[in-house]
Amino acid sequence: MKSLLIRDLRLATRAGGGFGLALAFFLIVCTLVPFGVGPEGGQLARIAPGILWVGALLACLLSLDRIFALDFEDGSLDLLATAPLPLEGAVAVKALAHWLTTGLPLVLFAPLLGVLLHLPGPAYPWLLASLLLGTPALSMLGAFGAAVTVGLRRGGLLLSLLVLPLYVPTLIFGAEAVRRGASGADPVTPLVFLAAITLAVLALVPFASAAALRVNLR
Amino acid sequence: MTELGKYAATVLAAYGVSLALLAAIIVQSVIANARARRELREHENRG
Amino acid sequence: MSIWEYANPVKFMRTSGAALPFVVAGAALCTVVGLVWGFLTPLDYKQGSTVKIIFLHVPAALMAINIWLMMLVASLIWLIRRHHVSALAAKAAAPVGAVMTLIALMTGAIWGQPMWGTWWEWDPRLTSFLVLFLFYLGYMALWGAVEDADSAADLTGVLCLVGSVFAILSRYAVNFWNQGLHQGASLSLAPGERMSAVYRYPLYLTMLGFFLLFLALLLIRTRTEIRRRRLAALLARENRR
Amino acid sequence: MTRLAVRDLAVARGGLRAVEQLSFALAAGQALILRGPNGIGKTTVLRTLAGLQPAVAGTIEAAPESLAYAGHADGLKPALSVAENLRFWSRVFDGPEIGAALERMNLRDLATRPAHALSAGQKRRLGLARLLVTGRPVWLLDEPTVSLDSASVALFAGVLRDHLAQGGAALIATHIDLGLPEAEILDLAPYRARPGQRDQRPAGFNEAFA
Repeated sequence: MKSLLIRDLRLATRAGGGFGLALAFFLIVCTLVPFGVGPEGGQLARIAPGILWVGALLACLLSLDRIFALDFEDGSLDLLATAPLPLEGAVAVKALAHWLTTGLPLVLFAPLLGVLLHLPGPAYPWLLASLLLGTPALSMLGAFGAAVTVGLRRGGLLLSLLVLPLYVPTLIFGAEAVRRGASGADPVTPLVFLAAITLAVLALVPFASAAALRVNLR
Repeated sequence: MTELGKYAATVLAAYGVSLALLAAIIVQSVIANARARRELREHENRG
Repeated sequence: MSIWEYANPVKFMRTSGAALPFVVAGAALCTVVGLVWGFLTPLDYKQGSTVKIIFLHVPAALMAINIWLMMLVASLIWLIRRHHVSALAAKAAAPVGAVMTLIALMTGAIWGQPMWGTWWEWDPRLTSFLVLFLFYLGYMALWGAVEDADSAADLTGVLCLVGSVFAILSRYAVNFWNQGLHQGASLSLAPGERMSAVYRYPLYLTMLGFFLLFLALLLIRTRTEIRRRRLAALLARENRR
Repeated sequence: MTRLAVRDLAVARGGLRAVEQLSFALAAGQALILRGPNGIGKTTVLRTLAGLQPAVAGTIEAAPESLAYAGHADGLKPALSVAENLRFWSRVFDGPEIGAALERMNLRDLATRPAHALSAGQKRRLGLARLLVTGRPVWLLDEPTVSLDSASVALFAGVLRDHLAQGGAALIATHIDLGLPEAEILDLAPYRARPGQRDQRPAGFNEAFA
C-alpha cells in the first residue's frame, strides 16, 4: 500500500502530472467572482465562504478522472487487481494520493484567497478546519465517480454529473461552518456533521468504488 | 365552468405544464415501444 | 412456483401483456376523473383556486420519491439475484421518475409564485427535489453512456445504492441549511389539521391515478427494454458466428 | 504437483459464452500453449483465470495468489524509470528484489532510463521482467512476444524454461513458435460455446434475452 501511495505521489509531482493545475483553477475562480459580483468588500465578505468552498470543490473535480483513467489505459489497473493488496485498499490509497496532491494544497491555499475575498478574520480557523475535514470526502467520492466512469469515452462530463450531487451534503455543512464562523455564531455543529459524513464516506465508499472498478475491468 | 378567481393563470399554467410533461412521457414511451416491437419483428421475419 | 418466475423475460412479456390493458384503463380513469374532480373543487378561503394545484403537485412528489425507492429495490434484486428484467425495470422507471420530479418542481414553483411571491425559493423540500432530479439525470446518463448491458446494469445498480444514501443525507443537510417556508405534509393524520374532505377524496383518487399511470408506463417501458435487449442479443449471436 | 486445475470452465465475452466445458490441469514445470482462431476467447480465458472476470460455470483450483497475469498492456508509467517501474511491482507483489530480473531480461543498462524513452520491444521486455519480480509460480501470458525481435524471443524462452525448471508453470496464448518444444498445445476450437442450451444460468443480457 505504501509503495502504491509513493508511486502515485511521485507520478503526480513529476512533469506532466498536472500538479498545481487545481490550485491555478482555484485562484482563477476566486479572481473571476469579484469581476462578476462587483468589488464591494462587504458583499464579497458575505459570499466568501460559499465561493471558497465551491471553488475548492470545482478545483477538486478537475483532476478526478486522473485517479484511475491513466492506470486503466496502460494496464496497471489489471495488474493491481491481481496483486495481493485488496482493490478496496488500492482505491482508498489512490483517493488518499489524490487528496494529498489536490485537496491538501487547496486547503492550505484557501486562506490566501480568503484575503482576496475579504473573508472576516474569525472565519479563518473554521475555513481551514472545515476544508480539512471535508476535502477527504470530496476525494473519496470523486474516486467513486472515477471508478464508475473509468472505461467510458466521454467519461469526464458524466463524472461531474454523477459526483456533484454526491457533494451536496459536504458542501452544505462545510460552507455553513465557515459562514457561522464569519458571523460569530457557533460553527461546531456543522463541523461535527461534516466530520461524520467524511468518516462514513471514507469507511463505506471504497467498497462501492472497488465494486464499480471490478465491473469495468472485466 | 368552475371559477378560478384571480389565480386563474397560475392554476391553468400548472395544469398545462403538468399535462404537457405527462403527455410527453406517455407519447415517448408508446412510440419507443412500437419502434422496438417493429424492429424486433422485422429482424425475426428476416431470419 | 415462486414470484421469481416473473423475472423470466418470456413470462414477464406474457403476464405484462395481459395486465397492461387493465392497468392503462385504470390509470386513465383514475387520473382523468381525479384531475377533473380536483379542477372543479371550490376555492379555498386562504389559497383561492391555487389549492387545485395540489392534485398534481402532491401525487407527482409522492411518485418522484417512490419511483426512486422502486429503482433501489429493483437494483438490489439485480445485484443480489441477477434477474435481468429487474435491472431493465429500474432503467425503464428512471425517466418516469424524472418527469414526476419535474412536475412536482414546476407545479411547486408556479404555486409558490402567488403564495410566497417568488418563483423559486431555496426551501428544503424544493431543494431536495432538485437534488433528486440531478440524481435521476445522472442515473439515466450512466445507462446511456455504458455500451455493455451487463456493465451498465451493474454500474447503475451501484450508483442507485450510493445515490439513495446521499439523497437522504442531502435531505437532512438541506433541512439544516434552511428551515424553509414549505408547509408540512398536506395529508397529516393529526385531527384538526386534516384537509377538508372536499379536497381529500379527489387527492386520493389522483394519487391512485398517478400510481397506476406509473405502473402502466413502467410495464410499457420495460417491455420496450426487453425487446431492445432481445434484438441486441440476436444481433450479437449472429455476429459471433 | 498440480499448479492449476480447471474443470468444466465456461467464460463469457460480451454477455455470451465464448468457451465452455474447458478442463485441463497444469503441473509444476509444465507449459501449455493456448491456440485457436482469432476471437475464440483466449484472452477471456486468461483474464478469467487471473480473476479479472467471473467464470460463468466450472471451477478453477489454484493456490491463492499463485497466478501472475501479463496482458497486452505492460502497466508501465512513462514518467518513471525502468528500475522504478519494476521496483514498484516488486513491492506491490511482495516479490524478490529487481536486480536479478533486470539482469535476466537484459535491462541492466536501461535501468535509469525513463519508460517513455524505451522502444516497443524494450517496454515489452520490462513488462515481462515484471513476472520475475512477482514471485508467483503460475504465469498467464497473453501474446507475450508481441513486438519482440527474434533475439528477445529466444531470451524470453530461456527465462521461461528456467522458470519451469524451478517448479513454475505457464499458460501462454501465442501464435508464434516460442522455441519451447516441450510445451504442450491446448486448442480451444473444440471448446467453442454452442448456443441454445437454456437450462443453465445465462452468462449475461445477451444470453438471457436470446
